[in-house]
Amino acid sequence: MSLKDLISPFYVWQRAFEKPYTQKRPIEDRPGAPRYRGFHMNSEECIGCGTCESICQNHAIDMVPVEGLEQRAGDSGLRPRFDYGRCCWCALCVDICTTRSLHLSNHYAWVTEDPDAFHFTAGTDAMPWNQNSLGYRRDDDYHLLVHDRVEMQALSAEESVAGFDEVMRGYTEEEAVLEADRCVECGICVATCPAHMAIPDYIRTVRKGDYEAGLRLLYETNPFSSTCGRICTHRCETVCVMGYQGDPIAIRWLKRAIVDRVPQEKYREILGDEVEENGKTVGVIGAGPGGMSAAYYLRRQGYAVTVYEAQARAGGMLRYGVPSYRLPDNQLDKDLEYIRSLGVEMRFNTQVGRDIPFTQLLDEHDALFLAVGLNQPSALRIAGEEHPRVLSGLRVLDDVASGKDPGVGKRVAVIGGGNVAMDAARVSRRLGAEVDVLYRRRIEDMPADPEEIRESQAEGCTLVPQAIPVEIRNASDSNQVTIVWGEAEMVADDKGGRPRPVLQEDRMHEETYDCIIAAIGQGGQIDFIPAEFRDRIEFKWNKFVPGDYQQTGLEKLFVGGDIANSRADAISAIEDGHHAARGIHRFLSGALDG
Amino acid sequence: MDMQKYALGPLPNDGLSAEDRDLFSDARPVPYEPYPVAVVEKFVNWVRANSLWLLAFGTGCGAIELNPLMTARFDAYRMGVQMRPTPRQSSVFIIGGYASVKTLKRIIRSYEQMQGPKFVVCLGICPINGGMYWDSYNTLNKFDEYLPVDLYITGCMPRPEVLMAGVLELKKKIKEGRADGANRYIENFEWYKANQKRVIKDWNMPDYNW
Amino acid sequence: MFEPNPPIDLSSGKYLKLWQGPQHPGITGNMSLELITRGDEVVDCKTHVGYLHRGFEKLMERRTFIQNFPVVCRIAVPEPTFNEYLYAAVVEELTGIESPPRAEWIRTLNLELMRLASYLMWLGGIGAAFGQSTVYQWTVTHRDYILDLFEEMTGARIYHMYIVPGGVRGRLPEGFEDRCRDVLNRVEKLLHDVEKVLFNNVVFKTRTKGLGHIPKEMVDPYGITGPNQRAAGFSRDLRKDAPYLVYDQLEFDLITATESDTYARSWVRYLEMHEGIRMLRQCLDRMPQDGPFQAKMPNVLHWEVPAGETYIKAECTRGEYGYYMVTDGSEYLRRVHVRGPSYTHAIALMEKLAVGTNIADIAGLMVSLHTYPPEIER
Amino acid sequence: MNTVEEILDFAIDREQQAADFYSNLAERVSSAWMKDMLLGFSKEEMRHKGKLKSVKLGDKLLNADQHVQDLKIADYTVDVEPAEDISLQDALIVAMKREKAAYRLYSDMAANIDDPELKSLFLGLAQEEAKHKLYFEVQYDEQIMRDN
Repeated sequence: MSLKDLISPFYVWQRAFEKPYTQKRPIEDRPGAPRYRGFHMNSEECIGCGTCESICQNHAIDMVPVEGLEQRAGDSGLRPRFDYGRCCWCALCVDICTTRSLHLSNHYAWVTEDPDAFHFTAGTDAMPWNQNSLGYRRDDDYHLLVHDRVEMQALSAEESVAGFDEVMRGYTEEEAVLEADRCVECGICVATCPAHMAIPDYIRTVRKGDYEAGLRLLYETNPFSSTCGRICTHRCETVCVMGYQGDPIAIRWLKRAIVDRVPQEKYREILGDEVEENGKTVGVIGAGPGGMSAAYYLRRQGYAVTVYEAQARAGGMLRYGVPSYRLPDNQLDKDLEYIRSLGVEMRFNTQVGRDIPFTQLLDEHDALFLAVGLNQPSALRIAGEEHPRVLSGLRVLDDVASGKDPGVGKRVAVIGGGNVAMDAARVSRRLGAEVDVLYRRRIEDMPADPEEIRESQAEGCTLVPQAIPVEIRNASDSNQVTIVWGEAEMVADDKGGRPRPVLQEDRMHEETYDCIIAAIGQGGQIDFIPAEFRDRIEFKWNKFVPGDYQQTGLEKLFVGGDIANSRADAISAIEDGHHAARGIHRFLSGALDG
Repeated sequence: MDMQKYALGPLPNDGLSAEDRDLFSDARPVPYEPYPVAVVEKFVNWVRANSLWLLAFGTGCGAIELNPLMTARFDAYRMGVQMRPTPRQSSVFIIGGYASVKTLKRIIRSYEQMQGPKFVVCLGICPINGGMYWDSYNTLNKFDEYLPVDLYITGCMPRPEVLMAGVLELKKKIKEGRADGANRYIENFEWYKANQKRVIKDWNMPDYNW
Repeated sequence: MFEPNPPIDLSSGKYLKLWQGPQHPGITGNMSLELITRGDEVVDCKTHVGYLHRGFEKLMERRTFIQNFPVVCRIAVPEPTFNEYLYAAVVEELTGIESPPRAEWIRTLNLELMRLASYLMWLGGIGAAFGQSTVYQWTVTHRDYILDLFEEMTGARIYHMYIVPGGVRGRLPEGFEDRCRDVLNRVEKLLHDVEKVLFNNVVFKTRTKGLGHIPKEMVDPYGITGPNQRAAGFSRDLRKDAPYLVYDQLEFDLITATESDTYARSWVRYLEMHEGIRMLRQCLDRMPQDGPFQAKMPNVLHWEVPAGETYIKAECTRGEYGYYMVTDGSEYLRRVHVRGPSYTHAIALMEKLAVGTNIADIAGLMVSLHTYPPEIER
Repeated sequence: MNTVEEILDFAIDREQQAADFYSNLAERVSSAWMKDMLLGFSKEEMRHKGKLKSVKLGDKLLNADQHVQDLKIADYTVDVEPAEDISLQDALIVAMKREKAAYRLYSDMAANIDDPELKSLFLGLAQEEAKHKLYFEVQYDEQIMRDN
């Protein structure tokens, strides 16, 4: 023991003269740091995907329905409800939030005597910290999800325009797994898919490499998987939650990834081909996606199904309207072959009304499903349209599909902005023509799929927006045709419809082409339905208005596809067919009121 | 008050061996009765609220924030709070987060040894609804099934500031005469005991630790 | 040394059995010691744990890899960051993900800050255990200043949940370096004061010198690591011997002592705090200011870690801290084992060291081993 | 036609004629869905008639200088004959053109009259017809030119 050891401790007194450590008013003076992980807040961007719920290891988050939310596409109507008897403020929910709507405030004080009081729905319940502007947010450079899509190998524009080879080459197995891995399995897409396919589930099978299970899942809701894996309008991807901060999951390509890996020969083995006949017969009018989908699900339930098709081959618009660089024939056949292999009887070249009367079908079958589609191109109805060099887009595609040369010439004007117009333009490019696409509205108003527009531009089609054709004239060369078109100004629609183009008569143009392809839209044809049934069937404009389960007022008649819905795409037709098959089954087993 | 209810006879002390049984009291606890004159009771409550002695028993990870709370920076002493080493001298039992089954036995023992008026404050999420360890086989999810809780402070960890807010809230509650957890315990004694014995398999202590 | 303590006949009436803890202010954390005493001398000691057992290793088997990262930090309450780092390192090792250099620097800064905070709390503990409560008041407050830094950097005071597999969760906030330097200066100044008040204190010296002597030959058989080991004359430190993160780029000295008693262990830790401050200053000066702080990650929601097993260790405040993990290629780990130094120090070693000491010194002896009961039991 | 009464009666009569035109055509058409639609057009004209009747009883007519959007679709479509096998597209063209003709008629009448009160009445009627034309033009835009 030294003297120093005795004296040294008294040094403690020196600190007595320093500023005290004590916080005067700690609760008021010490708010949480700007990055503090305090209580939860949720902004309006939340779409209730529930990813926060699935990552929470404490089950502190429940997705609950909230009253009075604005109805939005891709919004589940659920919001996260927090249990502060569970939450550990790890903020994984914030990091994973697909819309970045969820974040934390820097508020941290909540004291009460009731253990059941620590529950609230973030964003909709009034909480004292809702106005806090500080608190934890996900850093921009920090990700728990993969935001960039795995791009698919594709032909270059030069390669693709040189022929009718399929442009998109499909994912390799590795690419498919990587892309499938991005899915958060929220299921928002399922509600938006017209066929309500089990999207997260089949994506999971891709991730696991279990393509057979994937195929079985696909066929639960969609017997055109190979087709839809290529040309589906993929409404699912427009609402995909991964699209809020990056690219949506390539759901369509992942579907294709499954079917591309299952050879045709294995379909019957994987999906089964057992059918237990139930002795009832159903007629299907139209062998397009709607009709064949109904035929598939009816056949599965044991009905004897006969399909009546006016054309020589099945597939409808998929065969005659979609060019083979988007959907090769053999892929469509893959889908159709399996359906036919279950014992569906096909009557080709049989147009109802011409070759066989409608009433006969009605008598012969226990129920009928009608899905004849829209195959009548709308006329331009402007002066001079009867010119022989004015072709319809559907006819051009039909010719190409049947191996004929539509004879479009070297310089082509396509009128329209839908998928048919894009197909006609791209087909014409492949036939060696220079193509101008005249469209009445702006490019962003085009109803064609965005990638169709993008690819047609890449392939060298010139898009001329806001161009309204007003007259067609003879050109000096009789093999040519001249079109007069005027520029358009867009005016807003007061009633909330899409903006309308208005012709500017002082800005007219004249141009001569080898041919003009009109693809402004199409209508249907159901004149074969005798007048006596008309009053029992409901129509709006030129479409059927079906009731529950696609049933019409004529009890035995079920309708679907483009002629009965406003969406006019393959996947909607497929769902109509599936839905009608369920309806017919209920009807014929007495469960559906007539 | 209906004393009939508490005249159920001596505690059975089933868990003790025959020779040990003589060593422990088998008396039942009796609820606290407020002073008949309201003003007096109010005054007494005011006194109680301003002298809260915490039992120094770090039952779970919540104890980590009690160190700053009781030291210079946050200095809860100025609010009339101080740590005591033994339950006999303490009036506030802080359940610092999760309570495991083994600790629960000691918690019950310590709580019952505390002299009234006594209060229980739960820190953190675990005693509220299981929190981080909601699926653990060894921790309790809802603590109020085992002991009466007067106040909950959520957070993981709750900051010392919230603990201070909790102390203020507890004081308020005591002054208003609403902090009646101890009475709740005695009034629902059989229910609490049944719950406690459900999880504590080796019950080898008296039914009430006087 | 390896024989069990001699049996004691309690019925002889010469001995008294005393339970220290779990409810006892002199006990670190929630554990208890069963002491047999003769007079005020401890003749036998048994340690009892299990009061804080939550079954972490089992809980982790039920959670996905990302969900485990908030769980692990709660294993060692006063020192969560080492768990975060080790868990991240184990997962990175098994998946082959490499965290970017900037993240490595931030992690090192984080770990060293944690070490400093943990030591400050311990310094308060050793002071309080020997009656120097003023030191406790000072150090806990200064630890709080470090917690302020953590709050600013990570968003939380205690459970930071900041070191995530693949990197860290965010960049350092604006002006953090300056505030950090300021706190380091304050801590350094405090340490000099503590040296005068505690380490030169005749009471402290008298009571701690010779208390709880760990013979050199006991170190390896008992698995003693960290400062306890270095105080016994071994110059072993994983930061030097098997460098991880950026420790091979930092300059620091290994602190050793030979006396191996409570005072030596305290003094080693005291000097290590100075080394820590030195390392922290280097981190602040040399840390890269840009670049990514997170590796490219897969979708963590269904993150499958390839089958494998690995053991990764790091030098935590108390010694070697290790994670052993086995994976089977699924979204869940197959088995994890957390090896904490408190286990060996607080159970077997304590039972040996307590024999022959005074009851009053038991608390100080325990603190001098620097153990955390939540880490013993997990 | 020199009084407000007379003019309104004339207009009411014209709406009735239009309604009759559509319902007659509906009787003749063969297409299943055209019948429903033409009856719908007829009903629409009867609604217009009802509106004019209430104007006669004191309701306000459309303000003469209110702007009604002209999409100019009717201007450039060819004339079609209302035949038995009329299509939806042609039926809409017929309807647009009829409304356009009515609009012209009232506008011309307004141009040839000096009485400011009657002039504004004619202009108001013209605006009504312009609105009807817009309705059919919008339908044509939506139903027929979906892709254009």
